[in-house]
Amino acid sequence: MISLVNHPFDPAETLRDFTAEASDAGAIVSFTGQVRPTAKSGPVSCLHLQAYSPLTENGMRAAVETARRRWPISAVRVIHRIGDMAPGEAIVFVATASAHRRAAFEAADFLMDYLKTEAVFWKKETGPAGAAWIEPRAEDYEDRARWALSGDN
Amino acid sequence: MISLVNHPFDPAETLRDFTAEASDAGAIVSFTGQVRPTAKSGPVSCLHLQAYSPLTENGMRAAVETARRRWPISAVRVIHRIGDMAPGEAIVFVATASAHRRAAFEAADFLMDYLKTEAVFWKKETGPAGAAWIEPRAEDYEDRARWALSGDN
Amino acid sequence: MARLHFLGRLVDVTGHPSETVDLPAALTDTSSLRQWLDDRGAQDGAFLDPTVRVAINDELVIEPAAIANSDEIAFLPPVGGG
Amino acid sequence: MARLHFLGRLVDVTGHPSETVDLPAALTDTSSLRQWLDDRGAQDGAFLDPTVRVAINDELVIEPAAIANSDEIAFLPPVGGG
Repeated sequence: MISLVNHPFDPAETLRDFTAEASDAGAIVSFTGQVRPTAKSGPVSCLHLQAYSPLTENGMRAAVETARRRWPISAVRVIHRIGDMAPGEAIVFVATASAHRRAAFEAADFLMDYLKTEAVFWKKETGPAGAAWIEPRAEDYEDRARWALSGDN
Repeated sequence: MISLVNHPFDPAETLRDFTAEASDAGAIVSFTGQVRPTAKSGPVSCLHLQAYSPLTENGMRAAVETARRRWPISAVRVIHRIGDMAPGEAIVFVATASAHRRAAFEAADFLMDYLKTEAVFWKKETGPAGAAWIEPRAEDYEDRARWALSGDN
Repeated sequence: MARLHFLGRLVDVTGHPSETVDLPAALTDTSSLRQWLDDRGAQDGAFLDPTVRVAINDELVIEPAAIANSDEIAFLPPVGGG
Repeated sequence: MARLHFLGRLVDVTGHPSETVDLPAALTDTSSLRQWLDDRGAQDGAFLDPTVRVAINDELVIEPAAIANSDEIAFLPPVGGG
Protein backbone atom coordinates (compact mmCIF):
# COMPACT_ATOMS: atom_id res chain seq x y z
CA MET A 1 0.00 0.00 0.00
CA ILE A 2 2.82 2.43 0.87
CA SER A 3 6.49 2.14 -0.04
CA LEU A 4 9.60 4.18 0.53
CA VAL A 5 12.13 3.40 -2.19
CA ASN A 6 15.74 4.53 -2.49
CA HIS A 7 16.02 3.92 -6.24
CA PRO A 8 14.25 5.31 -9.34
CA PHE A 9 10.82 3.83 -10.05
CA ASP A 10 8.53 3.98 -13.05
CA PRO A 11 5.15 5.68 -12.48
CA ALA A 12 3.74 4.25 -15.73
CA GLU A 13 4.51 0.65 -14.74
CA THR A 14 3.09 1.34 -11.30
CA LEU A 15 -0.11 2.67 -12.85
CA ARG A 16 -0.28 -0.43 -15.07
CA ASP A 17 -0.06 -2.78 -12.08
CA PHE A 18 -2.51 -0.70 -10.08
CA THR A 19 -5.01 -0.55 -12.95
CA ALA A 20 -4.84 -4.32 -13.47
CA GLU A 21 -5.51 -4.85 -9.78
CA ALA A 22 -8.35 -2.28 -9.72
CA SER A 23 -9.97 -3.25 -13.01
CA ASP A 24 -13.48 -3.25 -11.52
CA ALA A 25 -13.16 0.21 -10.01
CA GLY A 26 -14.31 2.42 -12.85
CA ALA A 27 -12.28 5.48 -11.83
CA ILE A 28 -8.53 5.65 -11.28
CA VAL A 29 -6.63 8.83 -10.46
CA SER A 30 -2.85 9.06 -10.33
CA PHE A 31 -0.53 11.82 -9.24
CA THR A 32 3.14 11.86 -10.15
CA GLY A 33 5.49 14.40 -8.61
CA GLN A 34 8.79 14.88 -10.38
CA VAL A 35 12.03 16.61 -9.41
CA ARG A 36 11.94 20.03 -11.04
CA PRO A 37 15.09 21.30 -12.71
CA THR A 38 14.71 24.66 -10.99
CA ALA A 39 13.65 25.70 -7.51
CA LYS A 40 13.13 29.09 -5.82
CA SER A 41 16.87 29.18 -5.22
CA GLY A 42 17.79 28.47 -8.87
CA PRO A 43 18.83 25.37 -10.82
CA VAL A 44 18.77 22.08 -8.93
CA SER A 45 21.15 19.28 -9.91
CA CYS A 46 20.26 16.92 -7.06
CA LEU A 47 17.40 16.56 -4.61
CA HIS A 48 17.95 14.59 -1.42
CA LEU A 49 15.06 13.35 0.70
CA GLN A 50 15.55 11.97 4.16
CA ALA A 51 12.97 9.93 6.09
CA TYR A 52 12.95 8.81 9.71
CA SER A 53 11.63 5.29 10.06
CA PRO A 54 9.20 4.24 11.33
CA LEU A 55 7.68 7.71 11.89
CA THR A 56 7.61 8.46 8.18
CA GLU A 57 5.87 5.19 7.29
CA ASN A 58 3.51 5.39 10.27
CA GLY A 59 2.40 8.87 9.21
CA MET A 60 1.86 7.77 5.61
CA ARG A 61 -0.11 4.73 6.72
CA ALA A 62 -2.29 6.88 8.99
CA ALA A 63 -3.01 9.26 6.10
CA VAL A 64 -4.00 6.32 3.89
CA GLU A 65 -6.31 5.01 6.62
CA THR A 66 -7.89 8.44 6.96
CA ALA A 67 -8.45 8.57 3.19
CA ARG A 68 -10.05 5.13 3.28
CA ARG A 69 -12.41 6.21 6.05
CA ARG A 70 -13.41 9.41 4.28
CA TRP A 71 -13.87 8.18 0.73
CA PRO A 72 -15.13 4.90 -0.77
CA ILE A 73 -11.84 3.95 -2.38
CA SER A 74 -11.28 0.33 -3.30
CA ALA A 75 -7.50 0.56 -3.71
CA VAL A 76 -4.71 3.00 -2.98
CA ARG A 77 -1.00 3.02 -3.71
CA VAL A 78 1.64 5.45 -2.46
CA ILE A 79 5.32 5.33 -3.45
CA HIS A 80 7.80 7.90 -2.16
CA ARG A 81 11.46 8.20 -3.07
CA ILE A 82 14.13 8.78 -0.46
CA GLY A 83 17.85 9.47 -0.97
CA ASP A 84 19.36 11.31 -3.94
CA MET A 85 17.44 11.97 -7.13
CA ALA A 86 17.97 13.91 -10.35
CA PRO A 87 15.68 16.39 -12.14
CA GLY A 88 12.91 14.64 -14.06
CA GLU A 89 12.88 11.60 -11.76
CA ALA A 90 9.66 10.75 -9.94
CA ILE A 91 9.63 11.72 -6.25
CA VAL A 92 6.14 10.55 -5.40
CA PHE A 93 3.33 8.55 -6.93
CA VAL A 94 -0.19 8.27 -5.55
CA ALA A 95 -2.98 6.25 -7.16
CA THR A 96 -6.55 5.81 -5.97
CA ALA A 97 -9.36 3.66 -7.36
CA SER A 98 -13.07 4.01 -6.75
CA ALA A 99 -16.43 3.39 -8.33
CA HIS A 100 -16.87 7.15 -8.01
CA ARG A 101 -14.79 9.63 -9.96
CA ARG A 102 -15.08 12.31 -7.28
CA ALA A 103 -13.92 9.99 -4.50
CA ALA A 104 -10.86 8.96 -6.51
CA PHE A 105 -9.94 12.60 -7.20
CA GLU A 106 -10.50 13.82 -3.66
CA ALA A 107 -8.66 10.96 -1.98
CA ALA A 108 -5.61 11.43 -4.24
CA ASP A 109 -5.68 15.18 -3.62
CA PHE A 110 -5.94 14.66 0.15
CA LEU A 111 -3.01 12.22 0.16
CA MET A 112 -0.86 14.63 -1.83
CA ASP A 113 -1.70 17.45 0.57
CA TYR A 114 -0.56 15.22 3.39
CA LEU A 115 2.63 14.18 1.61
CA LYS A 116 3.55 17.74 0.67
CA THR A 117 2.79 19.47 3.96
CA GLU A 118 2.86 16.97 6.81
CA ALA A 119 4.73 13.85 5.81
CA VAL A 120 7.98 13.26 7.67
CA PHE A 121 10.62 14.06 5.06
CA TRP A 122 13.53 16.47 5.03
CA LYS A 123 14.65 17.89 1.74
CA LYS A 124 18.05 19.10 0.60
CA GLU A 125 18.58 20.78 -2.76
CA THR A 126 21.97 20.93 -4.46
CA GLY A 127 22.61 23.65 -7.03
CA PRO A 128 25.48 25.76 -8.33
CA ALA A 129 25.80 27.46 -4.92
CA GLY A 130 25.99 24.20 -3.01
CA ALA A 131 23.51 22.22 -0.94
CA ALA A 132 20.79 23.62 1.33
CA TRP A 133 18.10 22.07 3.47
CA ILE A 134 14.65 23.42 2.54
CA GLU A 135 12.14 24.05 5.30
CA PRO A 136 8.53 25.24 5.13
CA ARG A 137 7.80 28.86 4.35
CA ALA A 138 5.88 30.97 6.85
CA GLU A 139 2.57 30.25 5.08
CA ASP A 140 3.14 26.52 5.46
CA TYR A 141 3.39 26.68 9.24
CA GLU A 142 -0.30 26.75 9.95
CA ASP A 143 -0.91 23.53 8.01
CA ARG A 144 2.15 21.92 9.43
CA ALA A 145 1.19 22.69 13.02
CA ARG A 146 -1.52 20.06 12.73
CA TRP A 147 0.70 17.10 12.10
CA ALA A 148 2.13 16.34 15.51
CA LEU A 149 -1.00 16.21 17.60
CA SER A 150 -3.77 15.36 15.20
CA GLY A 151 -4.08 11.86 13.86
CA ASP A 152 -7.03 12.66 11.64
CA ASN A 153 -7.13 15.86 9.71
CA MET B 1 -3.95 16.87 -27.53
CA ILE B 2 -7.31 15.09 -27.94
CA SER B 3 -7.99 11.78 -29.66
CA LEU B 4 -11.00 9.63 -30.33
CA VAL B 5 -9.90 6.02 -30.80
CA ASN B 6 -11.95 3.02 -31.88
CA HIS B 7 -9.57 0.40 -30.48
CA PRO B 8 -8.24 -0.44 -26.98
CA PHE B 9 -5.45 1.80 -25.70
CA ASP B 10 -3.05 1.51 -22.81
CA PRO B 11 -3.34 4.23 -20.15
CA ALA B 12 0.03 3.29 -18.63
CA GLU B 13 1.87 3.72 -21.94
CA THR B 14 0.03 6.98 -22.49
CA LEU B 15 1.10 8.22 -19.08
CA ARG B 16 4.68 7.19 -19.86
CA ASP B 17 4.72 9.23 -23.08
CA PHE B 18 3.01 12.17 -21.41
CA THR B 19 5.42 12.15 -18.46
CA ALA B 20 8.45 12.04 -20.76
CA GLU B 21 7.08 15.03 -22.66
CA ALA B 22 6.22 16.93 -19.45
CA SER B 23 9.35 16.05 -17.49
CA ASP B 24 9.88 19.65 -16.34
CA ALA B 25 6.34 20.06 -15.03
CA GLY B 26 6.68 18.84 -11.47
CA ALA B 27 3.06 17.68 -11.09
CA ILE B 28 1.21 15.23 -13.32
CA VAL B 29 -2.33 14.04 -12.70
CA SER B 30 -4.01 11.28 -14.68
CA PHE B 31 -7.55 9.98 -14.70
CA THR B 32 -8.48 6.63 -16.21
CA GLY B 33 -12.11 5.65 -16.61
CA GLN B 34 -12.77 1.95 -17.19
CA VAL B 35 -15.81 0.04 -18.32
CA ARG B 36 -17.45 -1.32 -15.19
CA PRO B 37 -18.67 -4.92 -15.22
CA THR B 38 -22.00 -3.84 -13.68
CA ALA B 39 -24.27 -0.86 -14.23
CA LYS B 40 -27.52 0.29 -12.63
CA SER B 41 -29.34 -2.12 -14.93
CA GLY B 42 -27.16 -5.12 -13.98
CA PRO B 43 -24.16 -6.87 -15.57
CA VAL B 44 -22.70 -5.25 -18.68
CA SER B 45 -20.99 -7.37 -21.30
CA CYS B 46 -20.43 -4.60 -23.85
CA LEU B 47 -20.43 -0.82 -23.80
CA HIS B 48 -20.90 1.06 -27.05
CA LEU B 49 -20.03 4.74 -27.39
CA GLN B 50 -21.07 6.79 -30.37
CA ALA B 51 -19.60 10.20 -31.29
CA TYR B 52 -20.73 12.72 -33.90
CA SER B 53 -17.78 14.29 -35.67
CA PRO B 54 -16.75 17.03 -35.67
CA LEU B 55 -19.10 18.19 -32.86
CA THR B 56 -17.62 15.71 -30.39
CA GLU B 57 -14.03 16.75 -31.13
CA ASN B 58 -14.91 20.46 -31.24
CA GLY B 59 -16.52 20.22 -27.81
CA MET B 60 -13.52 18.36 -26.36
CA ARG B 61 -11.11 20.89 -27.86
CA ALA B 62 -13.13 23.79 -26.43
CA ALA B 63 -13.07 22.17 -22.98
CA VAL B 64 -9.28 21.75 -23.21
CA GLU B 65 -8.92 25.41 -24.22
CA THR B 66 -11.08 26.45 -21.27
CA ALA B 67 -8.91 24.38 -18.93
CA ARG B 68 -5.78 25.99 -20.37
CA ARG B 69 -7.21 29.48 -19.80
CA ARG B 70 -8.25 28.72 -16.23
CA TRP B 71 -5.21 26.86 -14.94
CA PRO B 72 -1.47 27.15 -15.66
CA ILE B 73 -1.14 23.73 -17.24
CA SER B 74 1.86 23.07 -19.45
CA ALA B 75 0.49 19.97 -21.16
CA VAL B 76 -2.79 18.12 -21.46
CA ARG B 77 -3.82 14.85 -23.11
CA VAL B 78 -7.32 13.46 -23.59
CA ILE B 79 -8.08 10.08 -25.17
CA HIS B 80 -11.65 8.83 -25.50
CA ARG B 81 -12.75 5.48 -26.83
CA ILE B 82 -15.63 5.13 -29.28
CA GLY B 83 -17.27 1.95 -30.60
CA ASP B 84 -17.60 -1.30 -28.66
CA MET B 85 -15.63 -2.05 -25.52
CA ALA B 86 -15.51 -4.75 -22.85
CA PRO B 87 -15.54 -4.48 -19.04
CA GLY B 88 -12.13 -3.49 -17.67
CA GLU B 89 -11.10 -1.67 -20.84
CA ALA B 90 -10.25 2.02 -20.60
CA ILE B 91 -12.97 4.38 -21.87
CA VAL B 92 -11.24 7.67 -21.17
CA PHE B 93 -7.84 8.95 -20.15
CA VAL B 94 -7.05 12.51 -19.13
CA ALA B 95 -3.60 13.74 -18.09
CA THR B 96 -2.57 17.23 -17.05
CA ALA B 97 0.86 18.63 -16.21
CA SER B 98 1.67 21.77 -14.27
CA ALA B 99 4.28 23.30 -12.02
CA HIS B 100 1.47 23.45 -9.46
CA ARG B 101 -0.12 20.36 -7.97
CA ARG B 102 -3.47 22.07 -7.43
CA ALA B 103 -3.70 23.27 -11.04
CA ALA B 104 -2.99 19.76 -12.35
CA PHE B 105 -5.68 18.24 -10.09
CA GLU B 106 -8.30 20.88 -10.83
CA ALA B 107 -7.79 20.90 -14.58
CA ALA B 108 -8.08 17.09 -14.77
CA ASP B 109 -11.19 17.17 -12.59
CA PHE B 110 -12.74 19.90 -14.74
CA LEU B 111 -12.05 17.97 -17.95
CA MET B 112 -13.57 14.81 -16.52
CA ASP B 113 -16.67 16.73 -15.44
CA TYR B 114 -16.98 17.97 -19.00
CA LEU B 115 -16.43 14.52 -20.49
CA LYS B 116 -18.93 12.85 -18.18
CA THR B 117 -21.74 15.40 -18.32
CA GLU B 118 -21.44 17.49 -21.48
CA ALA B 119 -19.29 15.76 -24.05
CA VAL B 120 -21.08 14.63 -27.19
CA PHE B 121 -21.25 10.86 -26.76
CA TRP B 122 -24.14 8.42 -26.77
CA LYS B 123 -23.84 5.28 -24.75
CA LYS B 124 -25.41 1.86 -25.20
CA GLU B 125 -25.04 -0.91 -22.64
CA THR B 126 -25.51 -4.57 -23.50
CA GLY B 127 -26.38 -7.01 -20.73
CA PRO B 128 -28.34 -10.22 -20.24
CA ALA B 129 -31.59 -8.40 -21.08
CA GLY B 130 -30.25 -6.97 -24.33
CA ALA B 131 -28.97 -3.54 -25.35
CA ALA B 132 -30.24 -0.18 -24.13
CA TRP B 133 -29.22 3.43 -24.79
CA ILE B 134 -28.42 5.23 -21.54
CA GLU B 135 -29.46 8.87 -21.19
CA PRO B 136 -28.91 11.33 -18.34
CA ARG B 137 -30.92 10.95 -15.16
CA ALA B 138 -33.13 13.81 -13.99
CA GLU B 139 -30.36 15.14 -11.72
CA ASP B 140 -28.00 15.35 -14.68
CA TYR B 141 -30.25 17.67 -16.67
CA GLU B 142 -29.27 20.87 -14.98
CA ASP B 143 -25.59 20.34 -15.72
CA ARG B 144 -26.31 19.14 -19.20
CA ALA B 145 -28.47 22.15 -20.03
CA ARG B 146 -25.32 24.27 -20.10
CA TRP B 147 -23.61 22.49 -22.95
CA ALA B 148 -25.46 23.78 -26.01
CA LEU B 149 -25.33 27.51 -25.53
CA SER B 150 -22.34 28.14 -23.35
CA GLY B 151 -18.87 27.86 -24.80
CA ASP B 152 -17.14 28.49 -21.52
CA ASN B 153 -18.38 26.86 -18.38
CA MET C 1 -30.64 16.57 -51.33
CA ALA C 2 -30.22 16.79 -47.57
CA ARG C 3 -28.22 14.41 -45.43
CA LEU C 4 -29.85 13.34 -42.16
CA HIS C 5 -28.08 11.73 -39.18
CA PHE C 6 -29.76 9.92 -36.30
CA LEU C 7 -27.73 9.54 -33.14
CA GLY C 8 -28.08 7.44 -30.00
CA ARG C 9 -31.51 5.88 -29.52
CA LEU C 10 -32.75 7.50 -32.76
CA VAL C 11 -30.66 4.94 -34.68
CA ASP C 12 -32.93 2.26 -33.24
CA VAL C 13 -36.04 4.34 -33.95
CA THR C 14 -35.27 4.82 -37.64
CA GLY C 15 -33.32 1.62 -38.15
CA HIS C 16 -30.43 3.41 -39.81
CA PRO C 17 -27.80 5.97 -38.72
CA SER C 18 -28.16 8.29 -41.68
CA GLU C 19 -29.93 8.82 -44.98
CA THR C 20 -29.89 11.10 -47.98
CA VAL C 21 -33.32 12.52 -48.72
CA ASP C 22 -34.95 15.04 -51.05
CA LEU C 23 -36.82 17.26 -48.62
CA PRO C 24 -40.30 18.43 -49.69
CA ALA C 25 -40.28 22.17 -50.48
CA ALA C 26 -42.82 22.75 -47.69
CA LEU C 27 -40.18 21.89 -45.07
CA THR C 28 -38.52 25.23 -44.36
CA ASP C 29 -37.45 24.85 -40.76
CA THR C 30 -36.50 22.27 -38.15
CA SER C 31 -39.99 22.35 -36.67
CA SER C 32 -41.72 21.19 -39.87
CA LEU C 33 -38.89 18.71 -40.52
CA ARG C 34 -39.34 17.11 -37.09
CA GLN C 35 -43.10 16.72 -37.70
CA TRP C 36 -42.53 15.30 -41.18
CA LEU C 37 -39.99 12.74 -39.94
CA ASP C 38 -42.22 11.67 -37.11
CA ASP C 39 -45.30 11.29 -39.32
CA ARG C 40 -43.37 9.55 -42.08
CA GLY C 41 -42.21 6.70 -39.87
CA ALA C 42 -45.10 6.71 -37.36
CA GLN C 43 -42.40 7.27 -34.80
CA ASP C 44 -44.58 8.12 -31.86
CA GLY C 45 -43.12 11.52 -31.17
CA ALA C 46 -39.46 10.45 -31.09
CA PHE C 47 -38.57 13.41 -33.34
CA LEU C 48 -40.84 15.83 -31.47
CA ASP C 49 -39.07 15.26 -28.16
CA PRO C 50 -37.65 18.65 -27.10
CA THR C 51 -34.66 16.99 -25.42
CA VAL C 52 -33.53 15.96 -28.91
CA ARG C 53 -31.29 18.76 -30.19
CA VAL C 54 -30.57 19.55 -33.83
CA ALA C 55 -27.25 20.37 -35.49
CA ILE C 56 -27.18 21.84 -38.98
CA ASN C 57 -23.94 21.60 -40.92
CA ASP C 58 -22.06 20.69 -37.73
CA GLU C 59 -23.38 23.54 -35.61
CA LEU C 60 -25.98 23.20 -32.88
CA VAL C 61 -28.91 25.50 -33.62
CA ILE C 62 -31.54 27.28 -31.59
CA GLU C 63 -34.90 26.15 -32.93
CA PRO C 64 -36.87 26.63 -34.97
CA ALA C 65 -34.01 27.10 -37.46
CA ALA C 66 -34.22 27.45 -41.23
CA ILE C 67 -33.19 24.42 -43.28
CA ALA C 68 -32.19 23.95 -46.92
CA ASN C 69 -32.42 20.85 -49.07
CA SER C 70 -28.59 20.74 -49.19
CA ASP C 71 -28.04 20.74 -45.42
CA GLU C 72 -26.46 18.10 -43.23
CA ILE C 73 -28.92 17.78 -40.35
CA ALA C 74 -28.30 15.73 -37.20
CA PHE C 75 -30.75 14.74 -34.47
CA LEU C 76 -29.02 14.47 -31.11
CA PRO C 77 -30.67 12.91 -28.05
CA PRO C 78 -29.35 14.01 -24.65
CA VAL C 79 -25.66 13.26 -24.16
CA GLY C 80 -23.65 12.35 -21.12
CA GLY C 81 -25.74 9.48 -19.82
CA GLY C 82 -24.75 8.07 -16.42
CA MET D 1 23.39 4.51 26.74
CA ALA D 2 21.00 6.62 24.67
CA ARG D 3 20.85 6.74 20.92
CA LEU D 4 20.45 10.20 19.38
CA HIS D 5 19.36 10.97 15.81
CA PHE D 6 19.77 14.30 14.04
CA LEU D 7 17.54 14.87 11.03
CA GLY D 8 17.52 17.41 8.22
CA ARG D 9 19.71 20.45 8.79
CA LEU D 10 20.74 19.10 12.21
CA VAL D 11 22.93 16.55 10.42
CA ASP D 12 24.98 19.46 9.13
CA VAL D 13 25.00 21.13 12.56
CA THR D 14 26.38 18.09 14.38
CA GLY D 15 28.34 16.63 11.49
CA HIS D 16 26.81 13.18 11.97
CA PRO D 17 23.32 11.67 11.64
CA SER D 18 23.33 9.76 14.92
CA GLU D 19 25.41 8.90 17.95
CA THR D 20 25.36 6.66 20.98
CA VAL D 21 25.98 8.62 24.15
CA ASP D 22 25.99 8.06 27.90
CA LEU D 23 23.70 10.82 29.10
CA PRO D 24 24.72 12.62 32.32
CA ALA D 25 22.36 11.70 35.16
CA ALA D 26 21.34 15.37 35.50
CA LEU D 27 19.56 15.17 32.13
CA THR D 28 16.06 14.05 33.04
CA ASP D 29 13.96 15.64 30.34
CA THR D 30 14.09 16.89 26.77
CA SER D 31 14.54 20.46 27.94
CA SER D 32 17.80 19.80 29.79
CA LEU D 33 18.95 17.51 26.97
CA ARG D 34 18.43 20.25 24.37
CA GLN D 35 20.45 22.71 26.47
CA TRP D 36 23.21 20.14 27.04
CA LEU D 37 23.49 19.32 23.34
CA ASP D 38 23.56 22.94 22.37
CA ASP D 39 26.22 23.86 24.94
CA ARG D 40 28.31 20.78 24.19
CA GLY D 41 28.82 21.65 20.56
CA ALA D 42 28.48 25.45 20.82
CA GLN D 43 25.65 25.03 18.37
CA ASP D 44 24.24 28.49 18.60
CA GLY D 45 20.76 27.48 19.66
CA ALA D 46 20.14 24.91 16.92
CA PHE D 47 18.84 22.47 19.55
CA LEU D 48 16.84 25.14 21.39
CA ASP D 49 14.79 26.04 18.33
CA PRO D 50 11.15 25.34 19.24
CA THR D 51 10.34 24.35 15.65
CA VAL D 52 12.61 21.32 16.18
CA ARG D 53 10.39 18.52 17.48
CA VAL D 54 11.51 15.54 19.50
CA ALA D 55 10.57 11.88 19.12
CA ILE D 56 11.38 9.38 21.86
CA ASN D 57 11.40 5.71 20.96
CA ASP D 58 9.62 6.47 17.67
CA GLU D 59 6.83 8.58 19.16
CA LEU D 60 6.55 12.34 18.93
CA VAL D 61 6.36 13.83 22.41
CA ILE D 62 4.90 16.94 23.96
CA GLU D 63 7.73 18.71 25.73
CA PRO D 64 9.24 18.78 28.18
CA ALA D 65 9.17 14.98 28.22
CA ALA D 66 11.06 12.63 30.52
CA ILE D 67 14.06 10.83 29.03
CA ALA D 68 16.02 7.77 30.09
CA ASN D 69 19.61 6.86 29.30
CA SER D 70 18.32 3.91 27.23
CA ASP D 71 16.05 5.96 24.97
CA GLU D 72 16.23 6.48 21.24
CA ILE D 73 15.80 10.23 20.87
CA ALA D 74 15.38 12.01 17.51
CA PHE D 75 15.53 15.74 16.78
CA LEU D 76 13.23 16.66 13.91
CA PRO D 77 13.35 20.06 12.19
CA PRO D 78 10.16 21.19 10.43
CA VAL D 79 9.06 18.79 7.69
CA GLY D 80 7.30 19.34 4.40
CA GLY D 81 9.52 22.07 3.01
CA GLY D 82 8.29 23.72 -0.21
